[in-house]
Amino acid sequence: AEKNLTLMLDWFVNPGHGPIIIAKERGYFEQAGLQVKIEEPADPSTPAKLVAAGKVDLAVSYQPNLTMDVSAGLPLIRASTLVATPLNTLLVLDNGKNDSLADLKGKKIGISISGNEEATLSTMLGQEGVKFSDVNIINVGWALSSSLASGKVDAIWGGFRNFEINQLALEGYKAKAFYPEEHGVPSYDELIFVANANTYNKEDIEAFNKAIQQATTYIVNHPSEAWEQFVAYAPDTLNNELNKRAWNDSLSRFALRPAAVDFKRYDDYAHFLYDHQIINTLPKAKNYVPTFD
Amino acid sequence: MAQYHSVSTRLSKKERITYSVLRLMISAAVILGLWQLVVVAFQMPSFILPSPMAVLDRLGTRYDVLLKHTWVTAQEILLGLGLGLTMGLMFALMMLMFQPLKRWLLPILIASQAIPVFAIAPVMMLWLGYGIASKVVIAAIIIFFPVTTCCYDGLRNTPIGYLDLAKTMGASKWQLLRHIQFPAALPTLASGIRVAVVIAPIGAVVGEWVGSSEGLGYLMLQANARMIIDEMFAALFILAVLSITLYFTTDIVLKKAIPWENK
Amino acid sequence: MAQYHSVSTRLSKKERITYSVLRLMISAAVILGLWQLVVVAFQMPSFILPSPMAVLDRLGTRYDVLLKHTWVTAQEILLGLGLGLTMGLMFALMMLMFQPLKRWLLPILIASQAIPVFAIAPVMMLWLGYGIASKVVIAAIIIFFPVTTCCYDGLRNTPIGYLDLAKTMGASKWQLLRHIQFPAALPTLASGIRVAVVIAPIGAVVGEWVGSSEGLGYLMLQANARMIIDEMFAALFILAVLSITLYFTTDIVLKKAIPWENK
Amino acid sequence: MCAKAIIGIKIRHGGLQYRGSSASTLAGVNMTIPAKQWTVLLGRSGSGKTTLLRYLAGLLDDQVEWQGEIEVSGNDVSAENIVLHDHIAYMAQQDLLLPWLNVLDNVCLSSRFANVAPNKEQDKQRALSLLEQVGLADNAYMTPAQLSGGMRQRVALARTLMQDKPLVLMDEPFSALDAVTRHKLQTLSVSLLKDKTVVLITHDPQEAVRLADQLYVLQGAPAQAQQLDVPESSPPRKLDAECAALQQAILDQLEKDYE
Amino acid sequence: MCAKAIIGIKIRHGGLQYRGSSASTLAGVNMTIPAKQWTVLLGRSGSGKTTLLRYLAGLLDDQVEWQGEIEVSGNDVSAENIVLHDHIAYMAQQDLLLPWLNVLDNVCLSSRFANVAPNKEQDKQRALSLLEQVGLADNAYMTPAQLSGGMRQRVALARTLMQDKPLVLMDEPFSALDAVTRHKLQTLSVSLLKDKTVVLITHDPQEAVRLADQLYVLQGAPAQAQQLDVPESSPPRKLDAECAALQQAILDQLEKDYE
Ligand SMILES: Nc1ncnc2c1ncn2[C@@H]1O[C@H](COP(=O)(O)OP(=O)(O)OP(=O)(O)O)[C@@H](O)[C@H]1O
Ligand SMILES: Nc1ncnc2c1ncn2[C@@H]1O[C@H](COP(=O)(O)OP(=O)(O)OP(=O)(O)O)[C@@H](O)[C@H]1O
Ligand SMILES: [Mg+2]
Ligand SMILES: [Mg+2]
Repeated sequence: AEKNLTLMLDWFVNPGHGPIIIAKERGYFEQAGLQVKIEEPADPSTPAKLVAAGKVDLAVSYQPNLTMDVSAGLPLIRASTLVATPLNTLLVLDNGKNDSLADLKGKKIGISISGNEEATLSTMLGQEGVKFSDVNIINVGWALSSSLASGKVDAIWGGFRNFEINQLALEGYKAKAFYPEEHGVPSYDELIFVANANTYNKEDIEAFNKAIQQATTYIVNHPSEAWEQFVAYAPDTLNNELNKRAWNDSLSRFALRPAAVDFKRYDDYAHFLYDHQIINTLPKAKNYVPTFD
Repeated sequence: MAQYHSVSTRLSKKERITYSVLRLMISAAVILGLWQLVVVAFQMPSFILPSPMAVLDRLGTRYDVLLKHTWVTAQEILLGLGLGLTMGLMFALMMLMFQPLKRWLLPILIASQAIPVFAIAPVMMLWLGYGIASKVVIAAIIIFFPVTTCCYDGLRNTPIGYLDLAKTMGASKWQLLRHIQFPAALPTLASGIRVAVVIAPIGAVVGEWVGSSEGLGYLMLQANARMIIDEMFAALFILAVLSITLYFTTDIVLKKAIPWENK
Repeated sequence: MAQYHSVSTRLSKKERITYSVLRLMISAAVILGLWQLVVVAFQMPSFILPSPMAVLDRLGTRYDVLLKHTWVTAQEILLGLGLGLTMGLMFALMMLMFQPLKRWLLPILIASQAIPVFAIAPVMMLWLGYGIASKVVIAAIIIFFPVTTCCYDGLRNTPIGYLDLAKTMGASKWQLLRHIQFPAALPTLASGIRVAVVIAPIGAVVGEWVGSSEGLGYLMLQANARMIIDEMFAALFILAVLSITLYFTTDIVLKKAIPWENK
Repeated sequence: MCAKAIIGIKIRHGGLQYRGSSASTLAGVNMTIPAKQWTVLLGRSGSGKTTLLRYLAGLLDDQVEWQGEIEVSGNDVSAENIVLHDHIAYMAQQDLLLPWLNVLDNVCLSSRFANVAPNKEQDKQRALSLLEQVGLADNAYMTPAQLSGGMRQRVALARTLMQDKPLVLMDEPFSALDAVTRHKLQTLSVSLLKDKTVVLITHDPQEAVRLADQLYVLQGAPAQAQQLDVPESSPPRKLDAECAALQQAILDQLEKDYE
Repeated sequence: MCAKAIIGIKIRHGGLQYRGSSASTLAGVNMTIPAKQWTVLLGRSGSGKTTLLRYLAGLLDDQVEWQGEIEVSGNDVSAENIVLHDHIAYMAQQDLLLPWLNVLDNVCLSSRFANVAPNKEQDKQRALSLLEQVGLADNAYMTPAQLSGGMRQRVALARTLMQDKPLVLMDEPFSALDAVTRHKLQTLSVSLLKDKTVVLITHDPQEAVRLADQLYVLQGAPAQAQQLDVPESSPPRKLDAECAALQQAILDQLEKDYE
């Protein structure tokens, strides 16, 4: 008998969700005995809440946010990893005006609020002697690329390296990226799956992880067939040049072993947040990062 | 001192319709022209404001996708209107029947208007899920305030003479409501419906933004995030056309249904 | 048949104010009670709908931060109201002065209402920057339609007798406008202002959501992202209180300024 | 059916006070409203004319305190047990035609509220013949908005006749009409209501003089009813010297009570 | 100042047609409006009374075609070159008091539109004395909403007097009032407007009989003016047999023109 699982993405379907879509399209979920229903929210903070409330079984979230959520008392655990590296970057236009982070002193940085930007940006800028209070932080919502391209801000934080860089390139702007993990921020998993700490079913998650791993393997082995199948999921919105480029840049980012656990990576990042007073209690990774096969 | 109709009302009906269609088309042309002018004059990059040509082009090439999503949104709007009107009418009836209730409910009404639907959307999602129900409810909530106030004002302000007359004819409370108060409230109700029809689409689109996998709002967000701004504007254009069509259709229907509206 | 006022109007003014403040407070208590009930009855997790107690607590501990952002949003609302009212009045005057213009402008007006501001808000940010200007403009646009229609209706429907009288007294077109048409339009204008005051805060907050670095909307986003939901609701609560206060203040001011409003 | 009932009323020491009001509106009112006659009530604005009429129509039962006696006499054996409210038709200054019904449906309005299921076809025939009597046979399927003020008030008259109640209460029914239309409608009403007991409120001394079998002026605060003599001739009267004199007398008397 | 000007008007073969209308409203109207007298216009609804008055007041210049002659005669040497519109005050059925001004400011309204800078203090004194003449000295600082219908129309009268124009055009100024108030206001108007040339429209034959120095009935389509004889006595007349007879005659004549 198949089990029904509801999976809520962090946002609308995009190439970062490749393994999920491929697992669904190629029937890996069914082979694992799962019937997975995919939902797409517009606000990335909703899915985790709904998992915590028991309304959906699994959700795509981010490692920093999981730590913040757990610290705030939400009953969540990490189930597996989707993308095992950071994707966030600090982007500037490659026009010679901002060649180093030090040049951003007194400038405007557009962000899409995710909760940990203060910690990350102050660390990155601090390495080059710029204080957080020396820059002007502006929430630009989802208009990251266009605010940068139109010159309304000098840098953007919150864009993904596989996505925004390509987007800007397509509009004819060359972007320069500063990677947080190269500027003093602990490395972390950008996209992870979370489940409810009290009600999660170990077998289901293991089956799910297996399907995701199969899909990732397929994608890595057959990138262009996988692209065709990915696009077939929602041709109305997925089939375009931007997604194609983003797809290619995502290939190397998918976690090859979704279930693999690295407590230290979680504890280091939690410390980082705690030190910057983003969270008031320090959760222990072993309490919210259970191991699955 | 009677106010006499202007010459235009003495035109035949057919002529009048032709004229207003013509006028609508010319207005549209003027708007498009201005838009193109802005694009050219300010050298707008296409990710800020695409040219109308690009948008029309998009409408042509993607009409099948756009139509599919339009149909979804249209359903949400219509169901939302149905629900909102029913709720508003019932609420107004309650306030009418239990007079003292009114003073307590008014602040709730205003608060319901003051809290952005966006903010309570997660709660709504939790209760209603990601299907059509949540969009319908959001559209209904957004029109609830104007509909309720209009219904209530209409029902409450029945000319006292009508009530006296019907009472001396032996009408019961229920007959008064059905034969006198309700029909007498229709003109005021109609203005509530006109407002509702203009804002209900906003509710549906906001609902789609909060979470959905189809509809014009979904399409717009998608297109926006992908910087395919001409597609976003195409969806926006359809939405505007949808709203305006809905408004004028409703207007015509209401005028036919309530011919005594403007004395 | 004259309609006689109910007993309540025969109370002294002071009593009436006391009563309505009392009623407001009881309503507030009822709303809070209902809220608590929902939380308990549906076992709402606190990260979706926190209990009123938690929110009030947050209000107490974070009042300084909240106040700072409230002040920003309040400024945006007030400036937006000012701009929107001015624009609406000018637009209405134009339609009045150049009658034929009206038929061309009406579709623009309805379209301006039909296009959700949300959708063009991001574009607006790119034009006007992320400062206060963009929020003011969004708030102004959102109130533009009701204000303009009310202004126009008011200016146009001056009783013809007033105009006749002033004309026989030798009034010029400009004097007619200033001494007759404008004051005669005030009551209708007032209902436009009442609506505007209720929806302007939504415009400001939407503007903040789309792009800003301060204000209640910004605070809400940030609290939401950090999962400090009680702070988000505290901001929401302040927003609702702000709207309601604005509404009742405006109502009182308008009643004082236009005592002849209700005959 | 009470079509054959004929009703007269005697009010003795009538007094009336609105609840929540500190002063009485009427006190010590003595009036005789004889069956099948026109009793006309005059009085300055606010003297309580409408109040008295609405009380008789049962529209004020929950808003006022009433003192005194109302004696209903009729040709019916059970006259004493009659519930007055059930035998009344009401006509006001406004025609009160419902704009969403056509003329015929407006005339038939009362059958919608009847306790017994109405005989539609029969009602319709009767309504049409009444419309013919008021001279509007051709307008039965028009909406009220298409009629002039005088025509509308004639429809209201037909509606009142349709109710076929022995007692007709009229609150300034002609005062919104111009002089000529008013004059014609007065004549018409007298002829069509000749079998009814009519109580008519008016502000117009000339109207009172033309139509009254009995003439009362409500005066003072709280108001009392004072009876005036009317010419011998039977209404509707032509204007002659006697009428003119009475009219002038009424004007002079009323002016005293004014401001 | 034209306070001392006295104006009479003769209309010869006057004809009038609304632009865009297919039929004339007035045709072949001959009327004499003598200086310092009351000329009363009667006629069925829609016969064109208001149209004629508004034309004389210059309110229809861009909406109608006028044919015929209007001769203005005055005591002034330059009477022929007079622009009629500048010498007119207008009173309508509604009192037209502006609700946002108090009584005194309403009376002084015309000075807001004056070409010369008004002398505020002097205007105020004059307005107050006029208010005293109409019996409202105590109400100068009230708002119109606080006054009764009769009081409001008296304020309108004071406002008209304040304009101090030789020709006063009145369109049913008393018809919204009850009979007694109307009677009192007629008397008051006659005494206060004794130096003015007055054109009065009315629907009420009794009013016409009481006030007319000249009596015209507009009749037919397009309407013509027909003159009727009035009693010898000077207005305001007491109601007597002669008046009653004339009134009945007018009613009979007007009824012919009705429906
Ligand atoms: N519901 C009410 N509550 C308290 N007082 C009332 C009420 N209705 C009427 N009155 C008072 O009763 C008095 C008589 O009013 P009513 O309407 O009967 O006068 P009327 O003679 O019909 O006047 P009009 O000639 O203006 O129609 C007035 O002083 C009025 O203020
Ligand atoms: N602006 C207009 N355009 C066309 N026809 C008009 C206009 N104004 C009035 N009329 C017509 O002119 C005729 C005379 O109207 P007017 O208002 O002068 O009548 P009246 O004698 O004053 O009627 P009442 O007694 O009802 O006041 C009417 O048939 C009316 O329809
Ligand atoms: Mg009355
Ligand atoms: Mg007229």
